[in-house]
Amino acid sequence: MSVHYPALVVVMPVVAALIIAILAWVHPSRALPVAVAALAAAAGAAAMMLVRVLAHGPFAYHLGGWPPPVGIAYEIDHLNALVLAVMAAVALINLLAVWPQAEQRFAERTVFFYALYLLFCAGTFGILVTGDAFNLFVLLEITSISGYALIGLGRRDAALASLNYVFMGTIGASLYLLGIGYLYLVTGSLNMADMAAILPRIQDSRVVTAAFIICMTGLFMKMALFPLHGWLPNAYSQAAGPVCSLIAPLTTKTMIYVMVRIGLYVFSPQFTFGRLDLARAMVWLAVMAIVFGSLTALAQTNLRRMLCYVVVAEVGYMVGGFWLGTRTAMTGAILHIVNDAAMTLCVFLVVGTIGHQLKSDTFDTLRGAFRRMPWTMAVMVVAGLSLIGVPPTCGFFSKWYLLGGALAAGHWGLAGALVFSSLVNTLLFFRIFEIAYFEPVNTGNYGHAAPLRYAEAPPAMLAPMIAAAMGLIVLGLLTGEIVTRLIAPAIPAAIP
Amino acid sequence: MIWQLEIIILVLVVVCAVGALAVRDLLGAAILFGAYSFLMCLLWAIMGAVDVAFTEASVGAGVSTVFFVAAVFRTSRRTRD
Amino acid sequence: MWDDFVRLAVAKANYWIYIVLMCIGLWGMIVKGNLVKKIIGMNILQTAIILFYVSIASKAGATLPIITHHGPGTDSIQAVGHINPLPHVLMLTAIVVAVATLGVALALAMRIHRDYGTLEEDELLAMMREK
Amino acid sequence: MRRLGLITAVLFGGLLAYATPDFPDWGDPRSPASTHVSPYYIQNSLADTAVPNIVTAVLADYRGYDTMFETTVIFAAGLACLFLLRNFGPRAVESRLYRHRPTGITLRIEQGGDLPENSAEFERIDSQWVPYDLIIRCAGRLVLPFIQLFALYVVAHGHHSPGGGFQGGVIFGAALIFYALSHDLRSTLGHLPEARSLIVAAVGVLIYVGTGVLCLLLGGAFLDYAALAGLLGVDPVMARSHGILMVEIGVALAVTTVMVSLYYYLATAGRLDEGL
Repeated sequence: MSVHYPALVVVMPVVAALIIAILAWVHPSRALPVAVAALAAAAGAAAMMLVRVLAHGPFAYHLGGWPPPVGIAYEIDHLNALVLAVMAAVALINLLAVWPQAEQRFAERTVFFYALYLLFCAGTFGILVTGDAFNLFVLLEITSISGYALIGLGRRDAALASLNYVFMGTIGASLYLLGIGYLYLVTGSLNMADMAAILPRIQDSRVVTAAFIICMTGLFMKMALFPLHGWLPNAYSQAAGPVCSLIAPLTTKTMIYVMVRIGLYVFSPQFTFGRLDLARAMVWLAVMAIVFGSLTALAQTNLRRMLCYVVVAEVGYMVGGFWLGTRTAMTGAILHIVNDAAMTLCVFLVVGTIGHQLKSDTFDTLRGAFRRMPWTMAVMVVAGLSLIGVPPTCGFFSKWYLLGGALAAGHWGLAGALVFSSLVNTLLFFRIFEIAYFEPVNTGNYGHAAPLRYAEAPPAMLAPMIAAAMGLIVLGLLTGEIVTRLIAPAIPAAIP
Repeated sequence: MIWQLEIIILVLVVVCAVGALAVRDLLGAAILFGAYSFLMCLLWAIMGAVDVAFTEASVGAGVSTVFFVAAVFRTSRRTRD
Repeated sequence: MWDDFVRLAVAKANYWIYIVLMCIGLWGMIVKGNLVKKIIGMNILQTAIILFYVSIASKAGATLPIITHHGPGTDSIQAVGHINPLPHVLMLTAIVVAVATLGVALALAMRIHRDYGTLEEDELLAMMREK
Repeated sequence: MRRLGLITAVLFGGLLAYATPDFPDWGDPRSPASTHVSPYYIQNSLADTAVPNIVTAVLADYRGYDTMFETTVIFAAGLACLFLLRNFGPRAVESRLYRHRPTGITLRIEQGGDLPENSAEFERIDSQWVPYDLIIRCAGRLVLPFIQLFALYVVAHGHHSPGGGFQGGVIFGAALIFYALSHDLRSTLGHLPEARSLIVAAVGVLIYVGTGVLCLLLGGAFLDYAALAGLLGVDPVMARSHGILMVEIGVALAVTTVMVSLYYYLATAGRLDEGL
């Protein structure tokens, strides 16, 4: 059975989603155990694949038994084994943490929420392991469609935000599909490795250049890189809490992974960083994304909206690190994909819990939160420190690599932006801590002090959240291992 | 493969696409979109993509149009552009 | 010069039309204020891409990708004699994806209409600002 | 916004036009797209799978995994519409309209009033009832069986002619939608209730995924139908052909029911009471 893990990791959530869709009409209460079991099994399979890659190196799985250029192949290597393991864990932890909220929030719809959740996860896992460019598009659409539905049933303006996301997402996916069509036109293949073998021979064709630009533009739309980020803040801040802490860690990070995969393994690094002089412009775009995201985050009065702009800035980190095209910066960017997924999970879980327990997520409601929800706020502190970049949390290490890479490449703009963003994050989070710890609790309408209710989340929600916070520190402590054993072999030798 | 026919269809496809976006009545736009899909399906049939044409005839010209009409019926026909 | 241009225009006629359609779809999605119009634009965009793929597949002088003679003698099947089937397969999937997206988009549009009573983008934005 | 749209469209068109001169000519049989992988399909699909329609062979076997997710996408769309539109709350019971058949008098029964639904003389009608739809009804009744039969033919004959599970499923779904349009939504819901429809959709996708898992359990790769040879008692080539038929049936079931469900939700805005 162990050879089948690459297929199973994607198929198990799909099967569970189908079973849940049937159970919904018969035994709605059995849906949750099925969902948890499927995600746990998928996470287990992902972990086993990581172990196998560490022990024996990359391996492939031929779906339908057809070898690659003819059939579809899943290719597991150091890069996607690492990202997959973390994403699977994120999806599992999030489900464990949010199900009580979801049952309250969605009522009769909860069962379908689980089914869509699983389909979303299946799509994401599939994107991470697939070695076929068109298969990636299909999986991308699974993820998108379930994502649109999940976001669409959120707060007041959620449907509009979601429809905007539909438009942007569809343009992005269509552009990706068109780019793949261009590549198919000149290579005749859809398999990524096969394309990579053919492309160096025809690099000078205008079609290849156009394909590269179209593909990347599509991915930039999907990952919400400034100035194509328009859909993200609305969609994430309007989504319901349980949905937000699923989609925020997975969507943008997966798209950045796809960018890395396409940029390094379909097009050669020489092409990506050398052919078009695009790399330099992209780094500056990333710098603008970081500065814009940070400054806008500073102007927000709503916790969730503020974090959305922090996400926009974080996308800039990874894009900037990738397009610098040096080994250190690339290491930082890949490490940050993983770390950012974990950090985003953590903060959005906290915000979701605060929103659920205190019924609001403006800064004002945070007054006295440290006394009302000590454990939740402790998790918030860990996540905040990680986003700022304080050791030993994982955020510090990826930022360190990114900063080192920027300085070594002599790109002062990116280095400056990284430092600036860290400072802004410090400001943002210490402002939250200050409000939550020091500011007096709101006085009631008639001058009475409102009673300070203890509003800590139930243990069922708290435990996964604390596990996620521990995960941040564990990831930080494991940085050395991850970098030397997983990321170093994943970066092609052609990168200086 | 009569090339005159193909050119006519190509032109009509573009006309229907522009028409579907330009018409100031959503029901009309939905119907024009159906016509667009159907012409597209003819084009593909001419080009030998019979399976694709078949699918587009049933999906694009058939079911999609019904969905559009249903949505317009349940929302509003009015549009300002 | 002119001959070159004509040759280019005729030899790639379908490719030019698909570019025109894609631009129309994209333009419609950005410029049109009505949400249903935007959804129509989105569909035109997707259909244009399908046209592009189908154009890739065509081969001059080839027949349908269905093998008509049965039994032994399958060795004689020539690849040049049949249209490339792979893009057709991909586009079947793309059509399905398009109709799925259409369904979800229309469902969202109906929710919006239920909440706000309008589908015009500027009116929606004005309402959002008011609240 | 207008200017932005125009500029984007023109820029984008410019990029595409820039690349077009480097395309292989339209219909050029020597283009890379026609010479690298696709000849394999054309030359070997009959020998590998015993399916003359190459598109079906590639769709359901060589790239069957894509098609599995294509079906899942459709299923996800059905779920998404249900999730977004379905009214779960207590159904807002407005007044109902009943028509007395012999006299043609219409009664409005307010909430709380009682009238047996199955009364022989009264029929429930939609609020926008069209009185003389006799022709549409009869024509519908006449055409429907043939459409459905054709849909089944398309599913079953997808191996040899254009068509297959998806097309057949859409046609069958369209037939049911046509029934709902020519009669009314309640009678369609009577034949295919919402819950049954979605369960069948899930079962359809499960047939597809289950075939894949079965292959896996029998020792092949996921969706490697050749592994079914022992179970079906045929040689691996025929096993592939049968495997394709199995998944096509799954696709047809899923697509039919999802199309109908999408119509249910979109046409009633999630209330599932009155159709178009």
